[in-house]
Amino acid sequence: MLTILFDGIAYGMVLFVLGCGLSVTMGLMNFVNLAHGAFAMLGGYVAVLAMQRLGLPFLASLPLAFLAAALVGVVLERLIYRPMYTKSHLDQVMFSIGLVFMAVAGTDWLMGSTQQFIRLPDWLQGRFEVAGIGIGRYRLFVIVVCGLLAVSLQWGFTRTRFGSRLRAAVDDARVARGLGIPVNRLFALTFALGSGLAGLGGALGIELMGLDPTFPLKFMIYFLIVVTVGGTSSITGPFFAAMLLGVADVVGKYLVPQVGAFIIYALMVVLLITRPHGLFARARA
Amino acid sequence: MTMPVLETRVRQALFASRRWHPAEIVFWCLAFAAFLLFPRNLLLLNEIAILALFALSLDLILGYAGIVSLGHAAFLGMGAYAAGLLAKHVTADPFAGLLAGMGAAGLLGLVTSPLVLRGTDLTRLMITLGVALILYELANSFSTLTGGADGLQGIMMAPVLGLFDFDIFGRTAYLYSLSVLFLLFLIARRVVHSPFGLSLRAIRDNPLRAAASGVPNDRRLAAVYTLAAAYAGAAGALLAQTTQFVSLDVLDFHRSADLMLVLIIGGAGYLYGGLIGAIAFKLLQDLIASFTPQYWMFWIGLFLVLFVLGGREMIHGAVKAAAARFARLGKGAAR
Amino acid sequence: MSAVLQTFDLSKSFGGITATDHVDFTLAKGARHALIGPNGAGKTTFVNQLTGVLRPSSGRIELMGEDITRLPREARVKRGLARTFQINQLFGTMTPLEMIALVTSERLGRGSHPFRALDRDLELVGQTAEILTRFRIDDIMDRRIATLPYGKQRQIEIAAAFAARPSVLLLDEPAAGVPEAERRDLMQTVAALPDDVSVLLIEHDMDLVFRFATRITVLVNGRVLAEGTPEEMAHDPAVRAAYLGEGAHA
Amino acid sequence: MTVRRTLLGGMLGLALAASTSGFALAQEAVKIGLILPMTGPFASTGKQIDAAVKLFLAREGATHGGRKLEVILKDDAGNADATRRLAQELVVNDKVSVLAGFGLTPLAMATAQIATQAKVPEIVMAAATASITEASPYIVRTSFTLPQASEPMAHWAAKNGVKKVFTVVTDYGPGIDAETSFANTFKEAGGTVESVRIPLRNPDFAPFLQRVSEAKPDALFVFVPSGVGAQFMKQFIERGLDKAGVKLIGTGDVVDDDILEGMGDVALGAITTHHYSAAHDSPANKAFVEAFQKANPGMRPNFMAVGGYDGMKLIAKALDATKGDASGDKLIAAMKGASWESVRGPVKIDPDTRDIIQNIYVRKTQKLGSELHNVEFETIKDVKDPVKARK
Repeated sequence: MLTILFDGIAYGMVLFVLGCGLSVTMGLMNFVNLAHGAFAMLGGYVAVLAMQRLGLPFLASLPLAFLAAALVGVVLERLIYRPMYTKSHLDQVMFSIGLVFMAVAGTDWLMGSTQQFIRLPDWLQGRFEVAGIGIGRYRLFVIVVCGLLAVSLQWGFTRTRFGSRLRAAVDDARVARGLGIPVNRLFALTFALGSGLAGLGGALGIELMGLDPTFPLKFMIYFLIVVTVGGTSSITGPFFAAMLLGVADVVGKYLVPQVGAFIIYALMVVLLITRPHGLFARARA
Repeated sequence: MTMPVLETRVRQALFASRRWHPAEIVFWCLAFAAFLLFPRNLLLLNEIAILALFALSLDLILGYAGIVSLGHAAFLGMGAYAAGLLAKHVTADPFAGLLAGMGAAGLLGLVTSPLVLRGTDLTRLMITLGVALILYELANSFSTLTGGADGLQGIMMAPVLGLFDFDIFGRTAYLYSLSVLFLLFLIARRVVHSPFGLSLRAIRDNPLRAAASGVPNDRRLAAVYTLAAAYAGAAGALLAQTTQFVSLDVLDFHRSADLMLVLIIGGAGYLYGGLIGAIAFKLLQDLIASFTPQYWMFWIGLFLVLFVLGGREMIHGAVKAAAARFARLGKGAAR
Repeated sequence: MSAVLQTFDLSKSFGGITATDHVDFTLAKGARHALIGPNGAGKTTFVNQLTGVLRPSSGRIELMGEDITRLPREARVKRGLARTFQINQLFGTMTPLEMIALVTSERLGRGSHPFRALDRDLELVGQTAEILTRFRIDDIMDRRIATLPYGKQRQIEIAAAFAARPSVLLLDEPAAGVPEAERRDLMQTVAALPDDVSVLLIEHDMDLVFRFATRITVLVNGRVLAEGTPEEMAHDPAVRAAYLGEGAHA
Repeated sequence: MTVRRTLLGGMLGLALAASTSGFALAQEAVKIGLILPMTGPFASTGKQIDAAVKLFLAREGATHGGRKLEVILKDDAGNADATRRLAQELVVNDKVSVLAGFGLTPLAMATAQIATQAKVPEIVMAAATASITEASPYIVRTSFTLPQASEPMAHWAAKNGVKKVFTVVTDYGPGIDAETSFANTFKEAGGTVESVRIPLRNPDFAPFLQRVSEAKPDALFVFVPSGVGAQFMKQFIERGLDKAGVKLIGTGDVVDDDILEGMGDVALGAITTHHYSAAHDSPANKAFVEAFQKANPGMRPNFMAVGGYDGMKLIAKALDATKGDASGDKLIAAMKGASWESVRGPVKIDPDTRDIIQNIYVRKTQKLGSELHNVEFETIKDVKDPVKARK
């Protein structure tokens, strides 16, 4: 039972890294970027290519996945995302679905439609037991990496100048601009960071969720659940939402596999009805 | 201005918005003429008519009441399965199936309407999506009833009105679907120009003021959500009857997403948006798919991106100019 | 003079902040009553409770003797309580004609009718036309509201509230943001409201308040500081200290 | 003068066409409507079959029974409504003589009615639910049926000391098919079975594998759509189930040749039963695999490709037999009982069920040189679809 809890946490951690970038960009720019998964996929493919073609070790390919996704994120933000900020939510949804379609078909064309795989280094394979709890090495690795990320993100968000400016801009971009905060640059940076995190999550998630060109479509729903349930104004909200979903999904499927498919959707609907502004949202006028 | 004069002007102004525009008449004439003009493409036309009805349904809630939805496929699927099961187990009459589809989907709409009354756009998108996903899983789980992933097999339809059998060329199918679309369109057209329709627009424009003007927002939204659900159910029923088959795909996410695209392409809030969008979407899909079967998704995506980035104004501008020319022509002919 | 609108011990707090603090208030029939107070005194919060936008934490609201504390917004409108908003709340895509027609159709109970054509409804047409003339917006009735100048929009805001034929009309800063040139028009509109409508005016503009009101309530920190005729209020030392003293009107 | 001659020639031609249909038929190509998922989650199926069909035309020529084969490829993206409409359009507008392809069961089912109505043979090249061929008398299958592949697995397991099996299948038609046929056969052979089903959209297998791990079975029987097989295998190893002595068994879908190489060593040792492996040891297959890889660098032919190749072979054989007459009833009659030496071994179309009779091989995933392959080590000859055989 504890093993399954552990599995769920690892799964939730990956969901968090994948989704938290989306929640920040959504909170900051009020932009519904359904194409977030495409950045995650990009990171995943970069990691796969780095390992297969360049022969890089797994650990070296992770930062590469982050950088590649962040770079593409910043370029796209400059070029095509910026004009979208002022448009309606619906336009943004359409726009980003269009991007997803292009990413899916483009990846299919470039990389083929098959599943991609990576080979983990030996020290990350297999499992060991502690007090009767089976612990997968890779899952432990994921928990440690994502845990550190979450802590440093939370620290960066609450303790640094960048973080306080970011929070100010999320609260009210106009006022922040008036205070001399370079909101546009902040947008670009945040977008890059969010995309990069997605890329990293994509690379980390290959082992747990697989990777093929339909990735952005398949997991769009999961990211969105994390964001809508977690709210868009903090790091802790999406974190707990991702944990909750990860654990509920895994434990639920373990205990009652018959209704496994319904659990997260039902959970999402219930949460949204009872807390329409997210689990940890501050009351807004 | 004296009162009687003003009253007349008020009446005229109110009448103007619901008057039949010549371009509308041309549109429907063309739709029916397509039966003779494109005898090789009746199946595609049938799909367009069904998608148009489905889009009309979304337009009722999105364009007129401002409710966004990423789960409209739930109602399409409900209608399709209800009509399919009725035909398989009870009666093969098409109209009975149509009513069953509308009824079942409408009921689902009524039951789920409280869920979409609250929250922001984003919450609504997610909740509708969640409902559709749950329905999808339910349909998959109850495979003894629905056929699960194999689809609902063995639907045999009786002839429409006892006269017109569903043929392999899609002749009956297209005329049947188009007639249902036209009829439901007429009803929708009346509804949006009624006091009820006006109150929906009021809620969409400004819910705060609508309530302060005496509009019971929640009840009206629930009513139109139910109506739209029934419309989507009708589209589902038509789909089940004309293809004599229902697959889980009717409940899939991409149905809802495509539908949004259709309405965005055509423009929401004037009833014809869904119809025009459906035509454009299907033709585009068909065209691109015949060029590059593998990668049509890419081109659709590119089209969408460009469309939102700035192409829409161009296209809608062109449509408006064309409509204006039609109007002038129409008036010229009338004189 | 009988009361049309009364609150009893009305309170509202957000978290730790008390925005409305045990307010007992009475609006008399046919009154021209002004509610004034410095920024943040809780005027708008008070109005929002009266109209049902906010639910009071405790206390009671009565409209013509009926307890309406828990009624939804639209039900209060049906019972004769209409309002305007501090910031225009209009139907941007509609024409003034459509907006007035909407309010009229709701008042006549037509709103849930899905098939009737608006122009065939002579009662609706007549009453809509009457409002359009009364508020002198008949010349612009065909234009999209969003494209009209601000002063006109302000007029429509009042016209739309009045079209509900209220017995109590709450005007929340009707002159706010209206340029000087269009102000006179607006003043006339307010002054010309029929006598059988009881009016509660929430306003910053002291000119308007003293020209219009026969009775004034001063709200400070969510509490009623004083109430009386304009004359009394102008000379009340507490009011002067707390409010007027701060330098006329901000 | 010239005008008159051409006119005369034309009339003569018409007259000839009317009298001897053979002449006109030779002029006209036989159109084959190939409907495949070329996009969407099942695109890999479409690509394999498409490549195989092209390879067939290149290797064995496009003219059979005196008539040229013309393939019209359509993409249904795995969407049943689209399949049905495309089939209908192909029949009505393009006047195809044969419909082929069908990557998934619902796609094949959706088209059954059209095949019956239009009397056009429907060649199922991939979909594997047993009941498909019963949906229309015009359906012929060149792939396999799931019970056909999974029952031999149950026999093999029972014979080789496996007492307790845990089955894990994806919760949709083919998965349930595989589960029931395996479980029933294995129970009859005296074993015990526990089962769990995985939802279609499921990213993480941890909860299901954990149940397996706690049940401590001798073997785990798995059926998942071929795309997610690798994921499953990895987590199987990660959870240490292999070390706990649980054998991984299943139908060949989970160790699909198309993705086997990418799975890596986690696939090693899996025991599967299937009708085709790219490593099948025969000269014909070697040549086939070589030609396939030459035409499609980086791809390895899998069982989908063989289904597509043999589907074309069947059409060609039928046309040979009818001497170019492509009317549906004649083709179907010619297809019934047809047999040939496929690259997978000898195959025959069962004249009663129109389903394929073929050898099923028991294979073990091993390294051949540097590449992973499913190496066949036992052959069960001439297996009919057991579900229909029992009827």
